[in-house]
Amino acid sequence: MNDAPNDAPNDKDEELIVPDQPNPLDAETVRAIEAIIMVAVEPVPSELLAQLLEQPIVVIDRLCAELADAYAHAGHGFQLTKVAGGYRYQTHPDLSPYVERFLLDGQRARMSGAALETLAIIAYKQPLSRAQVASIRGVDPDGVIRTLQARGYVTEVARDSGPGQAILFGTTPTFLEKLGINSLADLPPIVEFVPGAEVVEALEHGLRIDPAADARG
Amino acid sequence: MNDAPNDAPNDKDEELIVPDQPNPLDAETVRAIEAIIMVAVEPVPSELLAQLLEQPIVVIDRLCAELADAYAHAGHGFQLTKVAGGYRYQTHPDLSPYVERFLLDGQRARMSGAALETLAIIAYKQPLSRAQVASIRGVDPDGVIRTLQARGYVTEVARDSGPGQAILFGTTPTFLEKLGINSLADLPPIVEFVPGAEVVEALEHGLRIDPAADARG
Amino acid sequence: MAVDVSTSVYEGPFDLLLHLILKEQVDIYEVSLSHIVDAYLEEIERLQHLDLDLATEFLLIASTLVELKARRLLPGRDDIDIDDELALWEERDLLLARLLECKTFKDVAGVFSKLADDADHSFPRAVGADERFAELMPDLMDGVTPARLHRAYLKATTPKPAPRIDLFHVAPIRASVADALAELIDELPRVGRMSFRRLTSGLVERLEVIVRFLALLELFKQGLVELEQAERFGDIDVVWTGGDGVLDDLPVDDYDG
Repeated sequence: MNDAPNDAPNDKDEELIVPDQPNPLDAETVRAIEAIIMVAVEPVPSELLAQLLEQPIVVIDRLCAELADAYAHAGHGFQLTKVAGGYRYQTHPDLSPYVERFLLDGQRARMSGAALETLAIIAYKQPLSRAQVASIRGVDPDGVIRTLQARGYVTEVARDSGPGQAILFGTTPTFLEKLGINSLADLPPIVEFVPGAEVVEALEHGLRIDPAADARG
Repeated sequence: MNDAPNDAPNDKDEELIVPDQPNPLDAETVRAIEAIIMVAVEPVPSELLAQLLEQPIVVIDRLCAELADAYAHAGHGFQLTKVAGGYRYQTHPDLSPYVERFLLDGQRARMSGAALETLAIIAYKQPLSRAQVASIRGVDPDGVIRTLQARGYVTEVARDSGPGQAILFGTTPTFLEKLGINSLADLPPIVEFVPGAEVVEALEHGLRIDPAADARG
Repeated sequence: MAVDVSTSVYEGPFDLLLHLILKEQVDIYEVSLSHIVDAYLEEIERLQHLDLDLATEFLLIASTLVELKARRLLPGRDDIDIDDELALWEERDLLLARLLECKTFKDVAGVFSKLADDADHSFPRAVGADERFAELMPDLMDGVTPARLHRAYLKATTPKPAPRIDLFHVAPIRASVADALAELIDELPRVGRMSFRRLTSGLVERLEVIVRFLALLELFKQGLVELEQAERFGDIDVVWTGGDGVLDDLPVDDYDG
């Protein structure tokens, strides 16, 4: 239990979190745990934290338990909980009415163009990795994929067999249901573009006389 | 400043966060702010929080500022920041090595010099057309603008009222997020960058028409 | 005169000009263009490959310098019209203003770079609510149909056009369009019909293809060829319709706006 923040003067910031662990390594580890869990979409298993932070699993579990206690003691609106074998932040149950109000009123309900394109690429090309989506869209799709994943439209379906074992994404049954189709075969078929289109287009664009050129005269 | 957790016994959890605000309404509001921002996928504007929590915007902004201070003071691995007009949780910058290790593809693409310069022009001069960008950079900005558009940093904000109705570009909230700033007002004033007299003089010298130049040859 | 420009500095024509004027203390009226060209060629050599963008930007700045220099070298400068003199000053002031503006935003870009680098060290939480709130999550797919998804896929996968090369850049090699015209006029009447792809198959540089295309458009404008495209994005067929007569002195439009 961490109800000791009053015992010692707080000359070190970290001590407020783990006051009985003056070891600075732990302070760094605790802060790294907080950072990693903060950005994780799925609960982060102790084993993964242990591996990333090069600490024994028991240390990770102890630090997470202390952290959870510290949050509870400080009365934060969020909790650190262990679910499905991993740690994650979630909102305190007594604040659910506010969260519900936010989810109902506060969120933009429209799918962005970027999200729709990413979803389309995953739907037609699955299974594929983030990097593959990026190479098609030319943009880092990380945030978008996370959103789509959070909504349950796409999910991790496999791991790449190559080095690095990249996560491969695919669409979910929820996605089919929302789209009102039975299977991916019901999507309009794709006719691959022949290369050359962009050359023609570039040439056509290149022949437009830019007003900027006029300004030089 | 929130360095007062040692001053009073913590019979109320919330007091650790806002010790100088014993108003329980504020404690509840603060906890609700934490919960809402925790489930948001993009920065939450003060106005929205104010509306959902039925508090004046100034109160929300004050509480968020205090909360951010409290997190910083406690040395957490995460921060509460105001970016692109809203509040969000983000990881503390000094933990980026751990977070990047976790996210694997966490490294962001760096922008080229051309992209940064074009972005700078658009940020300060918006709304403006391609031709106007070209006249400043002296280079056709088409490819660069398209890249910036694809990344979501700039967008078409209007059409020129003149003949041709050129597309006018401006920056997006994503741009503000990319730079980690709250609004365009946070950018340094452009006058600070206007070259000094010696540069002007050097340029003038280089471009002079004065026949005296002949004498130097 | 040694022009020692690194690639990161060598971004655009104004960069070069700024560099020349500020770093090398160069009076552009004294600059030997051949020196600049030599320095440029050395730079290209060092880069190991020809970057078309750099090349065109260089041509642009070189032509600007030639233009300014030419004004100095014009015969009868003593009789120069006061209006011309004023125009020259005006042009020079305009150039100065643009250089100052260019430098300003170059410096601002440095600040942006720093801000972005700092911001890149923090990662935002964008996780959303947990499953307890699943039924309250807005249905993002509301209004998304298979057809919309299909369109989005096509939009995402349609090759993005290569960076545009417009006449702003091509202008300095205007003479080549006339050359290309001459070649086409020699070749097309003999073959009658040929695809644009084949017509340009022997060309290595993108610029050459573009110049060919310009020449072809010129012929089209003159009513000497027909262009046919059987399908969207398909090959363009070029058909000679100009007869067998020898064509001399075909008027070529001045592309410089």
